Amino acid sequence: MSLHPMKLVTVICESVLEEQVVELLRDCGVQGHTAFDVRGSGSQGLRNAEMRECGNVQIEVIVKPEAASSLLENLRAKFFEHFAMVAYESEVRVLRPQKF
Amino acid sequence: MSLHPMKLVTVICESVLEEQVVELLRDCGVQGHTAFDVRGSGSQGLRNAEMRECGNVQIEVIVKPEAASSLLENLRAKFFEHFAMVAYESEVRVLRPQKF
Amino acid sequence: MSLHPMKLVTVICESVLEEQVVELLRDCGVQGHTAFDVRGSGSQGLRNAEMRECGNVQIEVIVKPEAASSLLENLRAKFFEHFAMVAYESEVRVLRPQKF
Amino acid sequence: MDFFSTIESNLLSPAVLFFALGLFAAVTRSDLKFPEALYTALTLYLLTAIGFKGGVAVSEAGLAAVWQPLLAAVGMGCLIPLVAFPLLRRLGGFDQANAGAIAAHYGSVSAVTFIAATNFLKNIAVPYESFASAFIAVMDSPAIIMGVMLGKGSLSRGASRPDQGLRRTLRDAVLGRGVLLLVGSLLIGMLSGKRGMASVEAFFVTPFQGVLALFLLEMGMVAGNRLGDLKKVGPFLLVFGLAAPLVHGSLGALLGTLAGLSVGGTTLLAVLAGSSSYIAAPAAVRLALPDANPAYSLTASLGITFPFNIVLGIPLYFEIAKFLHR
Amino acid sequence: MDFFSTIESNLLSPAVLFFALGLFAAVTRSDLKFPEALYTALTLYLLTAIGFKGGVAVSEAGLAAVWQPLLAAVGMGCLIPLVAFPLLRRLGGFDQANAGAIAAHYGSVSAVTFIAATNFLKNIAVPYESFASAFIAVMDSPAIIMGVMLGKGSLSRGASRPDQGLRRTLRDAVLGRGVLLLVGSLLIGMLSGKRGMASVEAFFVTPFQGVLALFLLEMGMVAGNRLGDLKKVGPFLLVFGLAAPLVHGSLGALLGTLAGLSVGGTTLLAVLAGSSSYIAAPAAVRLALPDANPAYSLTASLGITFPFNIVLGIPLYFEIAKFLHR
Amino acid sequence: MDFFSTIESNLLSPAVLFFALGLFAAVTRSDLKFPEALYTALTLYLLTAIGFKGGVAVSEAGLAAVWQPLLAAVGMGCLIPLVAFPLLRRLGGFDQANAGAIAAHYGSVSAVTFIAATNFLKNIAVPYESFASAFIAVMDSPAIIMGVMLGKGSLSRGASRPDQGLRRTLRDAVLGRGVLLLVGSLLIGMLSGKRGMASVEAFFVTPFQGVLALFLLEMGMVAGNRLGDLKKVGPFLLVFGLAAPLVHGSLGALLGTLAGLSVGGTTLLAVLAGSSSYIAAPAAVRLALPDANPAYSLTASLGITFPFNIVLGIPLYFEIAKFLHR
Ligand SMILES: Nc1ncnc2c1ncn2[C@@H]1O[C@H](COP(=O)(O)O)[C@@H](O)[C@H]1O
Ligand SMILES: Nc1ncnc2c1ncn2[C@@H]1O[C@H](COP(=O)(O)O)[C@@H](O)[C@H]1O
Ligand SMILES: Nc1ncnc2c1ncn2[C@@H]1O[C@H](COP(=O)(O)O)[C@@H](O)[C@H]1O
Ligand code: NA
Ligand code: NA
Ligand code: NA
Repeated sequence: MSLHPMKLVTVICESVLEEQVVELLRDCGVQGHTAFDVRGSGSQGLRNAEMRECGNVQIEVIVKPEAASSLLENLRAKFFEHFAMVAYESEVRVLRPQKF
Repeated sequence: MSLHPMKLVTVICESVLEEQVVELLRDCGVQGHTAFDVRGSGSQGLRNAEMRECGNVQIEVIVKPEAASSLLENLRAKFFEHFAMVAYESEVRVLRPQKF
Repeated sequence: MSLHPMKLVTVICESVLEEQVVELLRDCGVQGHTAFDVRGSGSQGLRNAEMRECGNVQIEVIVKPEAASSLLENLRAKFFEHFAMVAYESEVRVLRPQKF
Repeated sequence: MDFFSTIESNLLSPAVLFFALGLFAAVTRSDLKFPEALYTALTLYLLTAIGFKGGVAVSEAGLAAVWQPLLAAVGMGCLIPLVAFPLLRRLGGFDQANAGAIAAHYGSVSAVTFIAATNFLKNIAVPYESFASAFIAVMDSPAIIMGVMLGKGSLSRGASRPDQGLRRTLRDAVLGRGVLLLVGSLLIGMLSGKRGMASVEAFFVTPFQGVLALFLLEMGMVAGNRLGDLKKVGPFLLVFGLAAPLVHGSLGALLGTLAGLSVGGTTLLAVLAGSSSYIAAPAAVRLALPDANPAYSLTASLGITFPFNIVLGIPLYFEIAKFLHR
Repeated sequence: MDFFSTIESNLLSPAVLFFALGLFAAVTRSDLKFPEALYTALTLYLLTAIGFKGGVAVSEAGLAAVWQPLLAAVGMGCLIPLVAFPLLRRLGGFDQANAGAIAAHYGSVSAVTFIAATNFLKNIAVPYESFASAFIAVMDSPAIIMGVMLGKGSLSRGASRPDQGLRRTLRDAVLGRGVLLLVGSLLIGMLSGKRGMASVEAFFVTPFQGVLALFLLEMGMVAGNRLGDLKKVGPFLLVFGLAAPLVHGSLGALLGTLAGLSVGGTTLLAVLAGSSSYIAAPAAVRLALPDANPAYSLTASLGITFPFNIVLGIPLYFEIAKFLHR
Repeated sequence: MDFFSTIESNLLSPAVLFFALGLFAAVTRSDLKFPEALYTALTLYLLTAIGFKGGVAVSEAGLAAVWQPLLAAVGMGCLIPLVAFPLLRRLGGFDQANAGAIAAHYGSVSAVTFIAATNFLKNIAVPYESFASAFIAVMDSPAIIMGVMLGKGSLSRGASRPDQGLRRTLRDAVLGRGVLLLVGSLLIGMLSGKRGMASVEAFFVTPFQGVLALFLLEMGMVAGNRLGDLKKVGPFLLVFGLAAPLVHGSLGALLGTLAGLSVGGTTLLAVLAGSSSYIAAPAAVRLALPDANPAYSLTASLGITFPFNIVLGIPLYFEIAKFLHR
């Protein structure tokens, strides 16, 4: 069995953005994603999950190493100015690289 | 204080598999795990969390570096053919290595 | 666009500790955090999310590389003796380093 | 009341209208969304309430009056997969696993469709055996076991090799949450009887119709989200999703009549036979027949058969029952 | 009953007291917390129930009796942002986006405040048009669209460049879950009428007051958690959060009187005009006007105007309505 | 009605039967599972409803009639940890922290056991003081504070060093969600009285028994999941979990009789004394006594004492109360 290096891009943003972020992922040619609701704090204050309108969501995507930085760049360009958002990449090693 | 390198193995799969994956982890000698419900999309289409029957779960386990690839191999052998599943490993550094 | 190396510190602990962990983060000068409810097993047995009193929470924080180990050390000193807790760090690369 | 006015009365019930609203929300991609916990809570409530009510009714009617129709219901649960499987294999061209999975879904029943049918009968003032909800509790397990065995070829090939997965299937079919809740609440209803009912009626009975309406809003969204998959599953499954309920429902009506049920009770058994599962079957079948693609069984169940039954099937089964009782 | 005893009766209602308990829990940082799924479930229930009840009432009263007050309500939804926007711009010094966002929130309505007001009227035995809850369903969309257009400058600058975001805003304003649930349930109520009501009354009507009380416990916590932001938003917004409801409410009372509503109905229209949204508006406005800081609109809505209306505003609007009807 | 028929009537109530179903589901490892949000929502509802009902009853009875039994209840809350602690230390061999933690749990009360007891009394037609649910609201805080101080040795060693953690404990004991909801709703009930009750009765009172039954299904599962830990905690805790409720319950019955309560009211105070907490105590104690192993206190509370009380304890306390009132 061999493992293949990939990038995991993680985005934490306001729940209202989930649909738009997923759309952007699709536009960037990403094949899948995983999302879950989180709560958190940051420069824009506390975001507890009580009201969905003010909630946070964490979105994780595995992409080919070369695709990660353009994806992050697109996220930055589209959302960073106006919205609470944190985005980062890290290294992972997957089975079945053809999936991603 | 010293940190010890370990592997974090992440599995994203259908909720109905959670019990079986956790069993397999135990059979592989893994000491603990963490799980949470997620939603996502992939080659098998959208899996929103609305109905538990069609939900997704993310399972994370910290294991000794040398144990990671055999664990992934076992997961692959048992589940990859039939089920929606994504699995990857990454490097982490823990306190208290004896725990894992 | 340039990415900046940071550390992601992950803490998995009993839900009753969330408030205290977040306080400690703030005392260590960390600017933000993300948290979500998880279930899991470990040396202290099964912790399913059914009763909030016995639940688990996962807390993730991005910090400057040099801050990670002192943060972990503080967590260890304050909680490890008495509470179910797992903590580890990993490498990530973020946009906008000034945020963290 | 003639056929069309019964259909109209069905279509204008809050339950069906909320279902339509859910469909609309899904199709227009509104941000309306039920949290998973609410879906689960509503399911829990509905299954518990149905089982309990059925149990109290059984304790009132006495087992003597009940065992025959109950046996007919169990028979239906076994029979339908046997009818559906060869059709799916030969006409539909499905492989063994997928045919077994779909057969298990259609042998199982939809509790929500059943309740919609009891509402329908109440609306048009047709009486029915109140122990009928006990049927729901006994049809799923045999159907799932039958469908899974067909899907695994255990029936045709005989038990040549010791099948380890079968034990798990049996467990899932009997202890899966759907069946456990229904059978458990049924027994609770039988044991605590009228006096038990008096204490919990205001929770399990009085607000029931309203809860169902809210749940159908959610089911409308779930079904609507499945509509996109209709193209993928192909024309055969679409036809099957409309024809199977009619065939199974007619069988159910026949058996119900033979078992001595009233027109109302016969309608309800037909509705159960014609309905297909999306609570008990999916989880059990997914684990037992991993090679079956859940998109087929769920899309047919939720995207075609469920709406069809809610909107048109129920009045049709009633007409069939009336015809057989003439 | 004089002014102070109506206030007292309002303050000692379970709903208002539970709101106070929630405030207390938030301020003392108790570990009391509603799961998000429960918040969403309660919202779903309340909106569906209000819409449905309003719809049944409309079907009873007949459209002829309803269209005029309904038009007045739509007018209010359009008018209030136009009144609030210049105030926020000039006196408050807010930039265009923030002024538009806040204006959209105040043009929209708070369903919970509305119900608290109907309770208040029931308590002091003042009758009102039962179709009044239909108003809620029609005020949010125009207000959100108006506020967003003001915030984007689409109104002043004309449609010089094709605005791609506007389509999304329109969709969010009309298909956002708040409006969809209200309008959808209203239509369901109208279509299924009295007979539909009979079947679901025990869920959507009878326990309603109690559910509201529980929800207000949660709203108290949400509002209490916002109190900390009060310092940040500055004194103008504090004054605005108290003065705007009075101005808008008086406008609403005037229009209601002109549209021929009774004292009770006029009070309710005034309450809607004076209330501000925290369900429909936030999500739609956040996406349409991303430069607006949600802290402003939500803190004013939830931290100032909502508590003010629940505690003092409602009896005040009633006095104004009485005065105008003299 | 003799002893065995009261036991039988208790065992065949829907609440106890649903508890048994939950136990069964856990033991057979069914996939039945309550979402955490539902558990929290049911807890919220039950605590709010109990507090509110108690408050209305207090406002009806007048403080004059209530203060004496209430004082007895507070006394019980302080007394039980003092009784249990030395037993746990000496006979059980527990260290200070664990003994204090368990003592705090047993001094605190189980609201659900209390309600099951009121059902039991209703079933066998024994009247009781309706303000009795006010007792629940006042026993937890003193018991938790007492248990924590014992567990920290603050009582024996005196306040030698300024204990920073104690402030937090006090806060948690008084503002923890369990106590806050109970006391808050009690006050709301007292303030809004009969008129408030009229408006929210259909939510907080009528469906209550049914909600409790559903909650006991969940509690059965939670208790069943704890059964596996029974082996680990050792035989002493098993004996303690059965004997302590009897000792504490008898004490409660004695004090209740002395405080002038009726047989019914005495039974209820005994039930509270004999019951142990799994809502208020765990969280507060976990933070205040981190060295205590929660497996001990929770397994004893949930796995032994709770089922024992639900099934056998309640009729026993009733017999004791009858005996003392002869
Ligand atoms: N340092 C951090 N570590 C982890 N998560 C963070 C951090 N800063 C912000 N976040 C998350 O990102 C969201 C938006 O951040 P912000 O834009 O800074 O308010 C917050 O609500 C948190 O959930
Ligand atoms: N590229 C990806 N990045 C992150 N998560 C993914 C990705 N692809 C699939 N997943 C997750 O894995 C699940 C199963 O994937 P699949 O088998 O491709 O349908 C999906 O529902 C997602 O939650
Ligand atoms: N090896 C592991 N991998 C992932 N999560 C773990 C692991 N061990 C423990 N945990 C998590 O940390 C929590 C506390 O662990 P423990 O203190 O070992 O009981 C558990 O409930 C799990 O959620
Ligand atoms: Na069927
Ligand atoms: Na308004
Ligand atoms: Na006690």
